[in-house]
Amino acid sequence: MYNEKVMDHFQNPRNAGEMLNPSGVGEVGNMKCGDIMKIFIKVEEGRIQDINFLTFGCGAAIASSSMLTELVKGKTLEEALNITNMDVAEKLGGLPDAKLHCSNLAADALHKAIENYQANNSPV
Amino acid sequence: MYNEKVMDHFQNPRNAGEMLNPSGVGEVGNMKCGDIMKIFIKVEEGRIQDINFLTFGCGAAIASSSMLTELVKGKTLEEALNITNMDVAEKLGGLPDAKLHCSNLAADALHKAIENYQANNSPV
Amino acid sequence: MKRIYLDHGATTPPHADVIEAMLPYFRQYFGNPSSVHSFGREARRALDESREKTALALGVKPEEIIFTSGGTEANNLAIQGVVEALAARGRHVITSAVEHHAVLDTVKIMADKGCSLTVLPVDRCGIVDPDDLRKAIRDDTVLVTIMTANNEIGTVQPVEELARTCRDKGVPFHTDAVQAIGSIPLDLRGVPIDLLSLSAHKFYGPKGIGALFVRKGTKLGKLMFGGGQERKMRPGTENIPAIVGLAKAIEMATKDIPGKSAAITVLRDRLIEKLLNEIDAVQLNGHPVHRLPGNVNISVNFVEGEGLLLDLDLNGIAASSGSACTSGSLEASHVLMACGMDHQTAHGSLRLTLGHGNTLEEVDYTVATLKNSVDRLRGMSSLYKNYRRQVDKNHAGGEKTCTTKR
Amino acid sequence: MKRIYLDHGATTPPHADVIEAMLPYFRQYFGNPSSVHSFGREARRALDESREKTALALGVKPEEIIFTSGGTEANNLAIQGVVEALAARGRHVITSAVEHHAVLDTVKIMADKGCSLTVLPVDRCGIVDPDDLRKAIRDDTVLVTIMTANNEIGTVQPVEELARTCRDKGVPFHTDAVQAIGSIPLDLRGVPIDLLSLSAHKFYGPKGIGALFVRKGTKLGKLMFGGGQERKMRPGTENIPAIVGLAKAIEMATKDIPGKSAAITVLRDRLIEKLLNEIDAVQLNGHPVHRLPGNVNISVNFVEGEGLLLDLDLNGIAASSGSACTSGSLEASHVLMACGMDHQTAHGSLRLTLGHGNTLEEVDYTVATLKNSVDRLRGMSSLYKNYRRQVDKNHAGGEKTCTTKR
Ligand SMILES: Cc1ncc(COP(=O)(O)O)c(C=O)c1O
Ligand SMILES: Cc1ncc(COP(=O)(O)O)c(C=O)c1O
Repeated sequence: MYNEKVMDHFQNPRNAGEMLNPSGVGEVGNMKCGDIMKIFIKVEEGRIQDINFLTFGCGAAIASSSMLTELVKGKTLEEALNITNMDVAEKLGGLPDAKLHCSNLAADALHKAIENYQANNSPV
Repeated sequence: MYNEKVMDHFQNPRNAGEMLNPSGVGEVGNMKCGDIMKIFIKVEEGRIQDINFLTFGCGAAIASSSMLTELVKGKTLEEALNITNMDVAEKLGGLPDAKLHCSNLAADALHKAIENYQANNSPV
Repeated sequence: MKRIYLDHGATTPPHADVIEAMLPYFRQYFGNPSSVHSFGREARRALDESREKTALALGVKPEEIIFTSGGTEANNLAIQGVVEALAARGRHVITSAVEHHAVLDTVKIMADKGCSLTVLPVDRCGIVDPDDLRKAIRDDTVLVTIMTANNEIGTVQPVEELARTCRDKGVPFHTDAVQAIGSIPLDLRGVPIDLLSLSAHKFYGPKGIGALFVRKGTKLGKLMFGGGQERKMRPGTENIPAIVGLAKAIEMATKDIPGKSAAITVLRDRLIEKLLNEIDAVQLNGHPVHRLPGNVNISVNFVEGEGLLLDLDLNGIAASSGSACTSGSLEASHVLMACGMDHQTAHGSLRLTLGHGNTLEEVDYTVATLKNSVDRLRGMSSLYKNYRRQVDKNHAGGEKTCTTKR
Repeated sequence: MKRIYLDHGATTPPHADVIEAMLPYFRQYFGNPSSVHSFGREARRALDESREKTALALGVKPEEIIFTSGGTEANNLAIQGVVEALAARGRHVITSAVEHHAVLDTVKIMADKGCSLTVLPVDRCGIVDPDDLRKAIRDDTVLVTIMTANNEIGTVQPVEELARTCRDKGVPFHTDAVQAIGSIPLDLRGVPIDLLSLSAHKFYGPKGIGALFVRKGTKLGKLMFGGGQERKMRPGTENIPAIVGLAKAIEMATKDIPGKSAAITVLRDRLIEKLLNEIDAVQLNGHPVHRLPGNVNISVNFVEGEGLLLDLDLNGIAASSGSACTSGSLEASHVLMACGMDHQTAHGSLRLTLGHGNTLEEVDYTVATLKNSVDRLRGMSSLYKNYRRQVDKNHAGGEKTCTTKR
């Protein structure tokens, strides 16, 4: 069903876990689909210095979360905002059609985390 | 499909062939069904001294013609008239259902042959 | 890596004796039973004998068996066939909320085409209440179709009572017994079931062959038209090797069901006990008692079932989440939802279905493997983190099995 | 007694390589392709590869193949499916008078349910005239279904011309190619056939498995409802061993058709020649040239076909009279009647269908055996006596083959 790269990220997820005192947090998904992703970022000097995820979801959801964190670490916020769900799927070498819709939302969660960070740090 | 007795009569039909100068002849069947039976009888002193058949038809038609001739030989006309198609089928140890309707008409042909004989020999 | 097959609900390995019985019909005895010659007669004899064996195993008459291409066709033939045959009498059909898609989708299509449809609810354990059925039957009811045993949660329905209710009201009763054959004793002599579907690959027979039992006198239309095979009810050259395989398999499967079922129940109950005791926040789905001897279905809270499946598979263990047939879809199982489960819990469901080849060691290895997987996946799950915070505060703990009247 | 199989039109012995290819899928690889685990993936791979092989053999795309339980189901799915899908556009269906019952009975049922039906005639050789088709197509025509090659008399239709006629008018064209696969080359890349039925047991594959080719864009309804298998068009657990067998068989059957067909044609033509020359009052049925390489169909005047069959069988030779599938009925073949034959001649029909295993010796032995049987049966036949009397008077002699424009 999944290719080797996806299985690698599923088996050895990068940056899984909770982050204490994140700069921003984003969560997407809904229970009906059965996929919920939460992304934590630590931002320093306009760059994503650290990133973590917590995901309730299928293999594709976990692998795409993991792949996203790897893609994003060290990038500027602007660069990070340009990353799409499709980029993540592509980097994984593709996902089954049925999984593209529901389980491939990690980039959305990241964008929410960045928005959250920006909202927290916007001049009042 | 057929039992051994039927197959025996099909393979070794008794009294097959044409009869020269018969006392009576009867024919039944139709081409649509694909079965046509012709019975020839030689009657002497009220008894069927000899009997022959010619049959165009399936295995059941040939076997029942053959069995009928065996049943009838030597019988009085009255006895012969009592023989039914079902008697013939029974003596053969049974025939497939599909064959009972169309191919098991030898007794009918016999009855026609007797009628034919009686018509020929009725007082004018 | 040694592999462990715990997905007997999806399909079973054909028994060696079944394969052995089929082989001559691929090789020497390849004739078409409609042919009058010796090759045809050999095939015809095999067909007749197989029909007799199958009928004997069910306690019915040979002429009441129609061979089909599987359980799906049997269900479709029963439902579409009865609805068509009785169209003049009425158009109301009754089914349950936990049927297999081969029944549920078919009755829904019948509804689209003008039937009215009642879908009976089930209790939290998946049981249909015969009282509900009694109340639902109307003057224009032409068919009741309720499965014998559920493919996902293993719940066994009170079919005998359901069948009697229908017979009392003169309504034909069909049951999808695809999961039940070989697991629970069924003697149709005493039970007023009018139509029953079965599929050989669920009881150690070959795929692509099934049967519909149709009690004498039951009116039935057809799905397909053509030759005169199966007493004109199901045309097409008969699949002789598979039919021989089905007959051999059902003969074996229905021999000493209590003995074989007891052996599997031991494994099942150990598996259930260990899962519930050794893993946090796990619950058993389906009925604790009225359940198929080989079926274990649990919800592992706060993780999604597919992740568990993948981890198990990486360790050589074959399991399923919901029905294998529906695993292409992303929606939570309609069966679990019908039992009143929330989406989260339904998504965490895992089905382990035991068969004759499984051992105690396999059960223990599976529990250990699953425990590791659950730990790993919960470590990544936001839902579990929230739950632990709650539990640590409140010492909360849910029910481990469903509650039911029966 | 050595047996001689001359009934390849009824069914063929599965090739040893086909059986070999299937066996692992009964034994090791028994999984359900819908399962996500390794057993399921093995089955899925076999399914995907088999679909690719089958598509390749026909020159089509894998996603245009729907596996079915045989030719009958494929024909039913095509006809019922298109009629349902295009109900809004019209309800006129066109077929020919010489179709197999799986087509003829199905279109007749469609007619009973409100379709209007045109049954095209055939000439004395069994050929449909494309001009007749052109004239029969109306604005409300939704389907034309005409077989590629006839199962009884072996006549091969001008399918390419028929298909083009339909394409020109925008009407879907279905062909029952059950008898044609492996006997005549068919590359669907160049021929505008929209739907095509096939059945594995007619080309040295297993029984109980077939396929419907459905060209992309063709609208099709369903016969059965249930799981999502076969892109939702044909639910039910896939019959993996049989599908693997079908794929292997079609791969082998479509390799070097000209070469294999030439070899069989040699036997066929010798058989025809000897029969016509050595037996009195025999005629060839079907087209002398546009005919399946293995098909011989003769009418032996003044005897009934079953008697010949029985005599041949007693001598170890398996043949058929009309189609094996219709041999349960007592009526003369609708195919021979459609060719303008009278009842008597139709009842005397005998079909000998050659296959890869047959030899020249077998052909010669068959002719000799048949000659004895004909003599014996004619000795008992009143019709023959009459005929001889006529002939002896008139030196009459009928045509030995049909005449045709083509
Ligand atoms: C309860 C039930 N009914 C019907 C079916 C369909 O059977 P088949 O796949 O043999 O068509 C299945 C299995 O998939 C089942 O579990
Ligand atoms: C021309 C033709 N169509 C359809 C069929 C039906 O195929 P099956 O018996 O595989 O369903 C046959 C064979 O019986 C046939 O010869």
